[in-house]
Amino acid sequence: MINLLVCIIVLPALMGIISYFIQCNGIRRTFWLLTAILHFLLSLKAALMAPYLAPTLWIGIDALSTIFLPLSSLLFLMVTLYGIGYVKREPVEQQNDQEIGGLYQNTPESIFTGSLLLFLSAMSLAILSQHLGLQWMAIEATTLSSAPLIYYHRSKTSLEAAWKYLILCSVGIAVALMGIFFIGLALPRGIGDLTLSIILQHSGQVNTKWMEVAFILMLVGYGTKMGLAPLHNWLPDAHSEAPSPVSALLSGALLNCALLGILRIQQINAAAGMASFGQGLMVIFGLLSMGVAGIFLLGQTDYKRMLAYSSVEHMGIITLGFGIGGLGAFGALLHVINHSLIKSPLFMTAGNIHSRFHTKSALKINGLMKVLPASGILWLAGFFAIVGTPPFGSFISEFTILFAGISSKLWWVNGLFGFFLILAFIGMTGVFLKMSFGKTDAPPDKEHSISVLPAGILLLLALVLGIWIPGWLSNIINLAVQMLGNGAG
Amino acid sequence: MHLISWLFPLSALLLAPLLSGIINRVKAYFAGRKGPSILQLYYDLFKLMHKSSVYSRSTSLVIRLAPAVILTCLVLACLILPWGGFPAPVSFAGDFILLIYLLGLARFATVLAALDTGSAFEGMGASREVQFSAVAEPSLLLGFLVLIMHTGSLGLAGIASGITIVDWQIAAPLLVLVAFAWFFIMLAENSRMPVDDPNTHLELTMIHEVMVLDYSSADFALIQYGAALKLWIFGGLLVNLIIPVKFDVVWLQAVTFLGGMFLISLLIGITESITARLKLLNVPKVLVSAGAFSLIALIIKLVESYQ
Amino acid sequence: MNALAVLLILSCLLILGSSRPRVAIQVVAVQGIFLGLLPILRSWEHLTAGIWIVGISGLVFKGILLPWLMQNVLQRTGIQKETAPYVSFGTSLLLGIVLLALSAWIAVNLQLPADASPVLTAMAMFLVLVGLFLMMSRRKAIMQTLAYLVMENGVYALGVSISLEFPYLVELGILLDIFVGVFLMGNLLFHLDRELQHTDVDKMTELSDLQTISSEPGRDA
Amino acid sequence: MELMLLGCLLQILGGLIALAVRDNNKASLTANLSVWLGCALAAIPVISVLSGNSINPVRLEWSLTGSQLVFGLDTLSAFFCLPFLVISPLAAMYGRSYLGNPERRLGSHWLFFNLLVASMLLLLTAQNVIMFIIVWEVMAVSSFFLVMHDHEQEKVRKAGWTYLIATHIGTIALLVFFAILGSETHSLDFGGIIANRKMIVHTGALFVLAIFGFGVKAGFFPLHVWLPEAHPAAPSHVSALMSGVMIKTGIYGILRTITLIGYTDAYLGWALVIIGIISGVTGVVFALAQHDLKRLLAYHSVENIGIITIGIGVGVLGIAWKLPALVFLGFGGGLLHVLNHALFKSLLFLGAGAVSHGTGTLDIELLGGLLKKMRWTAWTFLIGAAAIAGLPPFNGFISEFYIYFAGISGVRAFTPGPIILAAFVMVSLALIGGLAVACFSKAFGIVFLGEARTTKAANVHEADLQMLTPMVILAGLCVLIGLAAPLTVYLVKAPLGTLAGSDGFDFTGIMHHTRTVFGYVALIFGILYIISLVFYLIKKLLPRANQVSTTGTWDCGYAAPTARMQYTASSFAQPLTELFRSLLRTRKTSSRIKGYFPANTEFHTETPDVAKEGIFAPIFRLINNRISPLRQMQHGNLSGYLLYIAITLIVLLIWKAGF
Repeated sequence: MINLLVCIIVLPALMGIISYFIQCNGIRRTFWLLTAILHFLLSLKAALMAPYLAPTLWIGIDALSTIFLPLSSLLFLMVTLYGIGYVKREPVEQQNDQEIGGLYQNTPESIFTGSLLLFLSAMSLAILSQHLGLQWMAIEATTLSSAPLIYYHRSKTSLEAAWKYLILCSVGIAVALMGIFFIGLALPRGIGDLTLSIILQHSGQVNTKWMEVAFILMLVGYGTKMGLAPLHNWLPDAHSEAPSPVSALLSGALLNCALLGILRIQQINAAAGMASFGQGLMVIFGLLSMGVAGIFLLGQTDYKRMLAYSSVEHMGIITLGFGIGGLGAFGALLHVINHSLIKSPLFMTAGNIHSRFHTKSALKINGLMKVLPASGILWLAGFFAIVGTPPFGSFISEFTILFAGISSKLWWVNGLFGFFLILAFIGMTGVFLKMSFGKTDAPPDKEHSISVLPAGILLLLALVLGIWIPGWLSNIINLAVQMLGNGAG
Repeated sequence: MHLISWLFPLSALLLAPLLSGIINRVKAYFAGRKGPSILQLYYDLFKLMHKSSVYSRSTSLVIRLAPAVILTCLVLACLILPWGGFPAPVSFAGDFILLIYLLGLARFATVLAALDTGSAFEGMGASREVQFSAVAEPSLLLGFLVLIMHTGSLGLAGIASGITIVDWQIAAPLLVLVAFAWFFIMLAENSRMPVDDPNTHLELTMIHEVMVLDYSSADFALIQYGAALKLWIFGGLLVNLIIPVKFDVVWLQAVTFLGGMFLISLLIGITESITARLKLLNVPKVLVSAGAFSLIALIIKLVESYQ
Repeated sequence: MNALAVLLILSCLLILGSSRPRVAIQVVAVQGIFLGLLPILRSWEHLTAGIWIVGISGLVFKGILLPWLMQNVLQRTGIQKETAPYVSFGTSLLLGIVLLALSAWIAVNLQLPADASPVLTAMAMFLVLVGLFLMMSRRKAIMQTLAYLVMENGVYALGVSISLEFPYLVELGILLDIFVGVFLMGNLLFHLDRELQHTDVDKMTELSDLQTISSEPGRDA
Repeated sequence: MELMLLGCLLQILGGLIALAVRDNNKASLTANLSVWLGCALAAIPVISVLSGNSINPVRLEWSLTGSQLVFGLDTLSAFFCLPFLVISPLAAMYGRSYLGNPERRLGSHWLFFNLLVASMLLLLTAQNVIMFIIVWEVMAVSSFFLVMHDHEQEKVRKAGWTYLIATHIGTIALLVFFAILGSETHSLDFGGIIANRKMIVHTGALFVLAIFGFGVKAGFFPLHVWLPEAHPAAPSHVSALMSGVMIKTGIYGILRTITLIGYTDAYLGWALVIIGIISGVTGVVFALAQHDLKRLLAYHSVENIGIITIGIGVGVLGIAWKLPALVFLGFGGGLLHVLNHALFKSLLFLGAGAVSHGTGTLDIELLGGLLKKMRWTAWTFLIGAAAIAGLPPFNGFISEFYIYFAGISGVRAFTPGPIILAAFVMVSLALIGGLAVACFSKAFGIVFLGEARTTKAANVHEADLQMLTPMVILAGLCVLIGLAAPLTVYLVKAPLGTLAGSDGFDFTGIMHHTRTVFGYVALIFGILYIISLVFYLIKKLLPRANQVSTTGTWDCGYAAPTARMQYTASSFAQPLTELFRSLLRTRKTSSRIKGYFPANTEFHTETPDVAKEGIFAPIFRLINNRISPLRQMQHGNLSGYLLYIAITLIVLLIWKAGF
């Protein structure tokens, strides 16, 4: 069955390369859509067969990947649906951006589509790889394939964002590579293999000190990519400058890949009996990220940046959940899903808003509910979802993390957790309410169903997750939590 | 016994207008005048009953209904008021709260009727009325609390019969404090000097009188009569407190009580003659002081019971 | 081998003290060649085909392809020299010495196993630190790319020094990643030059939250 | 029980249909019908529980909590259902006519309205922590959307913002509260929590969180800041529902907490009494200073919540001191006031709605003389005003009497605690009562009596039948409860079984006693109606009763009086607001008078909320000032960002790995 997994990785890569050379927009878009659908189906199949797929040398699907793979694939499919409409709307010729005050011209669609498919391939590889080196490679590949996507608009600011993204993530990833070397160092002599299963086999005999160094290096390295404060600085720039479908993917899928990198080493840590070392650091980074996000969410007026900071916040929540461990890890994995299901539609909706108003400043937007009724509803629903209002799934996951924290008697952590949630909430409320309501003279727009439907589907899923968590899902999450060690930090 | 207890409210209804007559005579005496007849208010009421009504164009049904409501409240309050050792026709635990709230309803009706005329003067009077009563009520209730603690009874009947000469011997300071507080509240609630001058002629300085400027004929009669009843009720409360002599014999008790009422009207007359009007701004302070008297009594009582 | 390490260290100092990107590219090329030789030299006694592949591919990528790429970018953009770095060249050199001492201390402190070379480790650490430092202290975007290369060289050297070998596929993948990364950086550099008429990193501060945050949160809701 | 859930489902369904229906009239009608029908269905189990039957809870398997989802009704929740079931249909009926048929579609409004009603009912039946919070938030969000109905006005948006943030902060406190509760008892079911309540360690922290979290919704001072913003902003029937009913869920939450955790000691009771007194007094004082009719009413909600809380505090103290009279009368008064306040506050808000519907303004100073044209609105409003001021012969007096009575009935225990309590309760209630009379004299007097101050007020029209019917029904209930006072002891007896059932109190004696007392009270009320009528009729029989002449109001001889010269609401309240000026901090703006014959001058007062201006705004400012320097972090310079990475790495390596 290895072929299935290889297909999942290779298919989009091949299609991506082909897409670079297809000149006809229609054919390429069909290609794109077909790939997305196929990839999603294959991922689903892989996920369903996951327990029966024995781990092979480098690629395999375990409980963690079973959670991440279909999620990313689903997001990609939805982004594809949305994105096809998006690129259709985007003009090819050079145009003037009043906000930045400069001319810009979009990247040719073929490069965009190609990079996007390569990006998908890299993400799939990052999720499926069972070898630390291979995973590193894949995560770096996600950076590389997404940099052109961020630079899609080819404006001054998007160039700046792409540059910062590339440099910071490359540095981070280099640090992570050092971390991988240290894992090799920590393993008993003569092993020299960084396949996950082999490391786990020998986890009893690792050198603790080097393992700690390795963990720190990898946490900082992948943490940069994941957007943990204070390493997150590329994130608001990149997410706000990227075209909306890309932002949706970056936030919903890419960050998860980096998170998976950290989880892998935490898995090793746990197997080596050092789970609490990693957890302590994760609690700190989690809170720090939430705090920093809160600082920038309060009073934020750029709605795309606000969404980006919200991603930082939620990555913080997730990291905190893993740091608490046990039930917290359960909540964190659940939150990974919820965050992806909510943040992506928000970015998509932000895209709709931006193409109607041509501004990123919330101060200049009023009465969304009237002007763009469908997007307005999605925007508000997404708001309530992202701040963890029941019955959206994010509430359940946040409550689980809080519950776990309180059960572990981490009073300070919980206090700060609550405080930061409030900070972020206050910050985001201002922007969302300002935009959604109010008086406006702009005439209402009829929206294309393709630009709102994908977001709607994702949000609906998030809503379902708040009311009903299917048994198989909680089983898989439980399995994944066991992989990360049961110890409550 | 049952029938007899109905006699007392009846006598209140009959004798209440007499109080203002006595007060006015005392004041006249102090001023070196002869003064009006003791029955003057009866004459006035009779005369008003036979006049035709004049209503302001601004008014509505409210001002026509108000006198009836006000008088009803006061009549009902009389039904609750005990006469020393004799319980009122209606007496139950916590009845003093109902008494106070009946007075409150009467005040509400008075104030609304005043506002019904749309006159700035009457509005001003109403405003003052609600201000003073809002401060006076807690003080009055604090006094009750002291008496409840002292007598261990939750109803007016128990309180009234519970205060005996012995109590005045052992707990005089407490009772004096409460009595003093109540006396002042009585003056305030009944628009007497030093809070309000019932004989003033300047609308700007009135409280109660300005609220009833627009009444005429029977309405005014009811209002005047109600005012007399209100004075009677407060007087009665005070008499129950300061005349500790309680008899089982009806006529002895009646005489004692009526004597007490006479005494109270003398006291009011004297007070009115020898004091000057307070600045309106100072009235709340004095009312709060009255509350403070009761509070001091309460604290003393608490400390005592703790020993 | 130790001599190689010393040469690498010296090359770093050269980059630290130089203001011209052209010189830096040449030095990086030399570094790449040395690094390609490193694994071959290190396992001279029992050389396998794998090590040959790793060494040669490293040499080709790091010593030839990447510098060529950078040279190309340099020519296309016509960047001349780093004029006013955040940290002056003299101070940079001085700091370089401090960093060297630091990396030596780290290498000693790591309590490496017997088969790892402390000198090589120290050198690798030094390369990484210098790379990081250069990135922070230089204004020209091209210098940052070069610094990134230096840093990657260091990481590579670290891998060699603690005798860690990846499977060839992964090894090649890593090299390819770096290559593509630098290619992209070069590409962006070109765009930078065209769009902004400069490649100064400190002028790229358009994106920050200093303007987008209103001083009174919520008042505008 | 199934009937109740069915009712709720029906309401939600009705809302959804209303959303889908294009025609406003049909949407309103659908929503109305579903609310009525749902409430009627729900009423069956509620009445059954209150009359002493117990109902089997509905248990559903639910994957989320790993446990069952339990919906049940005990006497406490059934009692709270009563006002919900009465007010919701009436508010819906009123709203149908109040909203009319504007250009915009009303579907979403009705969806949220029905959601609010259904979620409130579900909240009362939820016996699982997760379900409780979910419904709690649904309630908050749907009411938020209802508040935002007129979101084109900036005032409304601001109110919505305040409300959303306040309620969310409260929810977070509740999340922490339930998380602690759940983790210490290892159960997320109310039943399980009660069974394991001995394992609770942090009782104090739990109560603080509960009082904070539920207090935000209930509107305890100083957590009430959203109330005076949100209630005026919402359409009147929504204000009625929110103020009359929704804020009571906060009280329900606190009572539920008490039953979940079991009692602690007297501290909780004292805390509640003090909170109640503070809320009560500040609420009414702030109400006095308001010019906006609905804002004034909103502050009265704070006051009445205060009174309810005093009652509950007395009840808790009664349990702590083992005094059944205090328990019965305290809890009974609090609970009855919950019901009563729902009736008269909804009535008043509906009345205010009729005023704003008829005149287009709620500024008291611009109104006047409405009684002449809005006869029904005015008289029902008057009944509501008298009731809320606690005046006989209406229902407000009854519940306040309970609490007074509770206060004094502990006096005979001859220990200092009850006596101090009695003093607290009596003085505060008397003060609140006196001020409330003042406030409603002002509200009713200035709005409905005298002459119309503006053309707006002069051109007023009476509300239509659909708006009047709910008001008349509510007014009728206010009168009825006043007259049926002795029967209320049976009404409040039922929930006491849940609240204090396990403490082995015998309430027979005090119940009998209370019933007797209220028998007298009701008798007096009856007589009051009759004698008033008699007096009124007697006047008609007088010799010259039929000779009536009309003239102008006595004006002290002034030549040209106008309606503008009437006493204003501000002037009316001025002596009292002056008395409390240190609390109110009223802002006065006036233009200086120049010359000997000044022409136009103006004077304006505004009383902002002291909690908002004095507590929350400074906290906000402080936080913002503290963190704004930190925003320099995102300066845009890449070198700096790299430095962060390096520093993070170095710090971690030194700190954790011991380099």
